[in-house]
Parts: sequence; structure tokens; C-alpha cells
Amino acid sequence: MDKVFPSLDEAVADIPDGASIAISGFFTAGTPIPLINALAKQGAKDLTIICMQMGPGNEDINELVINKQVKKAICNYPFYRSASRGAESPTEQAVRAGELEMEVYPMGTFSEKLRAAGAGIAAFYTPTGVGTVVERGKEKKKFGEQEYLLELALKPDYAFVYAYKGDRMGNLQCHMTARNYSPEMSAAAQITIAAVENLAEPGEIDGDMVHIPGVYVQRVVKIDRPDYFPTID
Amino acid sequence: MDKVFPSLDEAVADIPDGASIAISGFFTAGTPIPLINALAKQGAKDLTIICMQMGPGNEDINELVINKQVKKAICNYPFYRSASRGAESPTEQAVRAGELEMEVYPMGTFSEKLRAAGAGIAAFYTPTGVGTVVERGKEKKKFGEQEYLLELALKPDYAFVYAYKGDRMGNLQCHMTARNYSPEMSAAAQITIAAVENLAEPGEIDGDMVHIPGVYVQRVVKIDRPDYFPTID
Amino acid sequence: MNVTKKFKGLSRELIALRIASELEDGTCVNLGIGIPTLVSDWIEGRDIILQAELGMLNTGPLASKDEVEQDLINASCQPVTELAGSCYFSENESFAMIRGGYMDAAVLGALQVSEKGDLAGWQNPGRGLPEDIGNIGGSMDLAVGAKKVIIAMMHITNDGQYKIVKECSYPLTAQRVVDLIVTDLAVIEVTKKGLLLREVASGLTAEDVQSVTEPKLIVSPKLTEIHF
Amino acid sequence: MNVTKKFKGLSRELIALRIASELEDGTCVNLGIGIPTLVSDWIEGRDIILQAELGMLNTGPLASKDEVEQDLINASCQPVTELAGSCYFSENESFAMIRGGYMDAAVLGALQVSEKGDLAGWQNPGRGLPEDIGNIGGSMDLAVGAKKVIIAMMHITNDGQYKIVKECSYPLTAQRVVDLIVTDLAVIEVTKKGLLLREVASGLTAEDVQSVTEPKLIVSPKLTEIHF
Repeated sequence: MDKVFPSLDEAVADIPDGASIAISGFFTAGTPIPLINALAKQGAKDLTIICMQMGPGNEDINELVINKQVKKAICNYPFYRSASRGAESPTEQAVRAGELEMEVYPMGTFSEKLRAAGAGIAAFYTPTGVGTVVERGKEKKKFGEQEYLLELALKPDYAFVYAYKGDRMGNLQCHMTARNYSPEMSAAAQITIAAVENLAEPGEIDGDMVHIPGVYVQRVVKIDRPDYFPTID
Repeated sequence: MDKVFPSLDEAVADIPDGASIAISGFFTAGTPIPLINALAKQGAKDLTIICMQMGPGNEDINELVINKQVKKAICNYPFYRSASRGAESPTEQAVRAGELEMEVYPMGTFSEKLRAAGAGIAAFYTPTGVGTVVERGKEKKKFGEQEYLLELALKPDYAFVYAYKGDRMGNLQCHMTARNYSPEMSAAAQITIAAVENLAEPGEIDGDMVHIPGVYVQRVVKIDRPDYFPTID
Repeated sequence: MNVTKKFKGLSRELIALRIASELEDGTCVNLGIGIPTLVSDWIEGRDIILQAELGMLNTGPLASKDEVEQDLINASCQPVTELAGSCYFSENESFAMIRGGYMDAAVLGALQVSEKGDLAGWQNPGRGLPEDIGNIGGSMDLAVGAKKVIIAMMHITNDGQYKIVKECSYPLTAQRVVDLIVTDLAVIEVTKKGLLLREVASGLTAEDVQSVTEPKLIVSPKLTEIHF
Repeated sequence: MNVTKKFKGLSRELIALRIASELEDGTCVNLGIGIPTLVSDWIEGRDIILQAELGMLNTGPLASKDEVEQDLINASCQPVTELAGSCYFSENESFAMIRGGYMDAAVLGALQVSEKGDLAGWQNPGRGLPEDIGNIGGSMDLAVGAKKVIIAMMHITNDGQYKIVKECSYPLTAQRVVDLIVTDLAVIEVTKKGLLLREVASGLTAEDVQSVTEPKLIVSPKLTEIHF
């Protein structure tokens, strides 16, 4: 079961128009930029992109918007600039122009929806968002004294994730804060494509150090260590 | 924030009558037997014990039943003997005699209830148990074509967990299949007491190798490596 | 309903071997307690990943006496070994994986299987416990979560009762989940039209198998002897 | 409703210092983007664990230029360092921890806070986006999950509008969650009876603070100058 793909292009080749793709990364940490670039090159359209934020910071997701490949974005912190300052991103422009649909969830709800999909849980009750615009159209229920919102699982067709090390069987080891969304996105997606800095043979990663079990990962591609650096807000 | 307790007795001293205690361990793997022994000595009564199974295999939970310390057990595989053979355990005798209340959940539902409690999720919909005795008294809901059961979070007062290594701040590193219930029980409980084979200084466990973040663990006690061996069914 | 134990069929080991030949390369499989565990002996070296529900992928063969590591057991509490590419996770992650659809197949034991594919396997009422008390363990999650559910069992009980029945009288594990039943006497597929008898043990006829099976069997036009 | 910006109060750094003195030893704290992040400069060496919601406990000080590691940032996308006892986990685990009640305090910025403790902090309608679109980020989970919510903000907006209001007009982050408000001009506690003015910036009176605060303040009998 060798899951290594020889190139980024081949790893993303079969992504059809209309696919939903979860992309890992918290600002610059753990964003699989080479896979995003390969998708821009591949050209699939009408995509639903599920990611924390659309850039800049991970500018290359914005590139997909500029290319008009994205129909809908599902995010928790879509715009890099804060509420009151900074440049307007191509994503923000597209949302304002009505060219890009967008759904925004609280950060914890966002990943819990992915986690639920990967874990075979149809829906869950969270206290987050009660009494805000987030509760619109959702079922509310009281447990004890507190009200909770019913949130549904979110299952992407694909996930693009990033790992420090990956073996041929798909076992992934993450590094520091670059782990962020990768485990839950890997479990949630039908097909997970992992961009790994270091390619290992099975057995080279200590089984207790595997952060993402291989069964969640269908494709592994070796990438060079990205040379971008965090930008400071 | 040094969480190390000098002895097992001191670590369990404040457990009151009527407390609920989650105990990690899958058969023999990762069962914190010295903590169970300390609880037997301490003598708290009317306890609710939340664990995979009551023994033998982790015989010392049965000891709590023999001591008449347990009012209720919440399990997923309560009796070590299979459906058709093996000796009747003190737990099974107590259940038959009506001296011990028992609730049984499917194994995945059991830990998901603990996980929900630790994660601030009030309840979740699982497909497991639909059309069986498990669905009794529970809300059912259809998502797509499939029916799901609503299961509630289960929050213990205490958790007894086991780890290969723990530091003074409560960060725990687990070993192989002894990890099993420890992470979710640690997060779920109000007070988590970890029995660790190796006591480390902060920084001695690689931050990517911490399986249970220190914030979930309130007390750490050093124990000797247990010298029991797996018994074969 | 007492049926005579008149036929000699496959041993437990050969039931396991027949199931091993049913498993496909490149898949991830969970083996339950009992006969299912024996399947692992027949797939060594094949490209099949075994999951142990206490929190391990790529479980290796049983440990020899001097390999025993107390922190490394399978879900039947047997000391096992790890293989290159083994990994560990919590029991909760393990069941997330099971419900999440990552088991290509689960091989489970059973007390009864109905013609609709209902499975009863966690509680024998003869044990005399309240009907909601017993060793559910991982069976319900596996039965619901696995893409394919294969049952490994003896065709009838020790005291000569049907195990393949019209309706399960024992507490259910899950409804309409069984895909294939492999017994000492036969290989039977659960189809929408009913139970399809595909293979019979050497020396037996379809009528022989029907005589120890409560629901009416559909005999496959391609009926063969059980092959490995 | 336009209020004059007539008072000179604390700098952003001193707001952060005042909040640092409010935090207790032995606790776990999450600091939001903006002024809250500055609190970290004032608690170095203290027995306080900082959580970064992207998946880290025990975040260290900002990294110097040659310490920068691209896989190690805080939730404001700033390169940070690790301390002895730091650990890493997924963003999902991080928010499980936040909702699960493991944050003793969260320090957050705000656009508006109401006298009932409602918080509005994730969307400024002036930006002109649809009212359900904006950077919610971790704010809603933190506001609901943290045991104590401390707001760090300037007392009024740049264009002289109230930020401490009777009812929030901006989209809410959460209802009735704020415990303490620390601004450049005052320290105000949210109580069941209303907003309790506890401290005022040097040179100001309770009346001065009331003049830039929409709801009626209850003046503490123990009113003092802001102390650090």
C-alpha cells in the first residue's frame, strides 16, 4: 500500500469541478502551499474551499479566488486584515461583489464539524454561538441551565494537509503549531493528500509519535520545506 | 504549578463518598492498579465507577465491589468472561443480586460521552445502537437516510489514568496500547490523577510527544512499572 | 427447533482461512474476539492492515513469550507485536475511525444472524442477566461502521439450535448489517432477496445446509464446495 | 451619541499591565489579538500558562529574529518560542479544551460591551459586509468557554463613539459573558446589579468616566486610582 505520488500535479490531477476541499493551516503555520499552487495550475472550477482563512498569510488560497476557481468558501477567520484595518483581499472583494458564497463558523465549531464527519457523528450540541447570528436556522436545545446549538458534520471530498514527516503508508508526524487542522481534516475527507517535508519508510516514525494514522491519508507527496516566514500583524 | 503528590494515599485522600471516578485501561493495558488499590484502602463508598470492564484482568476494580464501595458501574464490556464461558466475577454476582447498578454503552459511545464532557459538547448523534436495547429512552433523529441516537456527555468527578511518563506540570506521554481511555478521561474529569511510571522535569518530554496536555491533569504520582502480564482469554 | 448436529464441517482454523481469502489486499480490517482473531494467522505478509480497537493500526502477530510487552496487547487481551508502520492512538480515536467508515471489513462472531442481516452477538439471554446488561464492547460500533461485515461462527449452537434464523430472538447488535456468513458448513451471502447459499463444506449438499438453517436459502446457480 | 475624546489615560501597554496584575498564579490563560497579546510581556516568569488556540500550551515570549521557526507561531501569527513544559495539539483539541472549561481566563478585545456583559467583537458593520460574514475566529468559543472573560480595549472609539453601551448594536460574540472591562480610563466590573466602576485612571473622576460611558455606572465605595 505505497501511497506516495511522484508529483504534486499527479496528486491533484483527478480533482473534479465542484469538489469540496479542506485545506489545513493556521495563518502561515502548516499551510500546504505547494498543493494549493498545483490546484491553481490544474484549474478545477466551482470548488468549495474549507479553510481557516483565505489569505494573505496563506496568499495562495486567494490565488484560487483570483482564478475564479472557487464557488464557495467555508471559513472561521476569512479575512487576514482585522475588523478595522489592513488591505482588502481578493476574497473580500469577491464576497462584496457577490461572486463568492461564504459561510463563517466559530473556530471551535468549524473544526468540530470536520471532526464529527471523520468520527461518524452526524451532529453535536455546542454552547458556542447561542444568541448570535451563528444560531440562525439552527435547532437550539437546553441541557441543564444552558442552551446549545445543533451543528452538523461537514464532510469534504478532499483534504490538503501538511506534515513534517510522512511514511509510505500515510502515517504522518506533525511539528509544533503546524499540526492545527491537519488531523481532523485528514479524518473527515474522502481523499486526503498530504504534503510532507520528509518522506520516511514504514517504521521510521515511532508509532507513538504518529499524529495522523495512515488510514486517514490516501496520497503522500514530498515537498521541499517551504521558505515563507510568518508575517506579523 | 508542581502537581506531583508524594504518595498514592495522599493523591486519593480527598475523594468523598458518592464520587464518580473514571478509570482508564483496556483489559490489562494502561490500568492504574496502584491508584485502585489506594482507593480500596481509602474506603470511600457509594462510588460510581466508569471503566471499560470490572475484571478480572483488572482485578482490582472487582476489589472495590467486594469492599462494597461501588454503588454503580458504567461500562462497555463489564464482565471479563465471554457470553458463554468463564468464571462469574464479583461484579457479575453483585449485579445479579441487585446490589450494584449498572449501565452499559457501546465501546465507541462510552468514550465519546467522556470526550464530549471534556470538550464542552452537551450531546451528540451516533449511529451506534439504533434498533437495539441501547436506544431505549433516547431521542432518535434522521440525518440523510440514516437514523442516529442522541447520547449525552458524561462528566466524572475524578479520573484515574496511567502514563508511561509524566512531568511536574502534568504533561503525559503514553506508551503503545496503554494509551486507550486516558486522554478522554483526563479531559472529562474535574480532577485527574495520573499514575506515571517515569517522573520527568518540564521540558524532558518533547512537546509533540505529549499525548495528554498538562492542563487536563491535576495530580501526578510516581509508581513502579506494574509487573502484571496480559492474561490470555 | 432443535436441529441435530449431524454434519462435520470446517474447523475454526479453516473458517478463518476461508474468510482470509475473502479479504482484499490494500484494505483495513478489524477482527473480533474468537474465530475472527484466528484470521490473523492466515494473512501474515499480505497487504492488509489490521486495526485493534483499543487503539492500534497494523497489529503484528501474537508475541512469543520473550517478546511480551505489557503495554502492547490486541483487543482480545493477547500480547502482540508491532510491524513497520504500526501506530497508536486513543480508544476514542479508534472508534471515530470505525464509525467514520475506515474499516473496509469487520470480522465478527455471532450468536444469531437473521435472514435480513440482523446481528445478535453481545448477549445470550441464557446467562440470565437483565437484557440491557452484557459485554457490548466494540461490536455495535463495528457492525454499524464497517463497510463490510463478515460473520465467522459455527452453523448451529452446541445444543443444536439454529444460529441462522428468520428473526433474532437474542438482543440485537445492529440491524441489517451482515454481508457474509462463513460457518463450518457453508458460505452464505446476505442479499436483498434473502440468504444466498454460495458454498457448502466438502461432502455436503444444499439440502444438508438447509436442514440446519431456519430461513429458506436461495441456492446459488454457481454453488461450489468451500474453496480457499 | 458622539462623545468627545477629552481624557488622556493609560497606554495600551499599561492596560495590559493592569490586566496582568488581575491574573492569578497557577492559572491557564488565553490572550486574544491586539492589546491582549501585550499582556504576555508582563507575565514572563510568573506561574501562568498561556494557551495559543492554534494548538499550544505554555507559549513563550516572541521569538527574536534568529529564533524564528516557521512551524511555531501564536494565534496572532507571530513567531514565538517554547518554554520547558510546552506541548502541542490539534486546533480541535485546543477548542475542546476551551469549551471544556480549562481556560481560567480569556483576555479579549471588544468593539462594544453592554451593561449586561454582552460582548460584540468580531464584526464592525461599518466594514459593510453581510452581517453573518466576518472574522469570528476563536472569539465566540473563548467568550463562552473561559471561566473569566476580561476585556482589554480603549474606552471609546477613534471617532468618539461609546464602546461601553446599554445594548450592543454590533453583532454579538456572546451574551452575558464579560466579567471585567479594563480600558485606558477605568476598570469596570460587570455585576448582576450593573457596571461597577472600581478604578479610574490617574487624574480622572468617576464623573469623567461616566461622561464617556453610555450606561449608568455604579461607583464603588472603594473607588481607587488604577493600580498595577
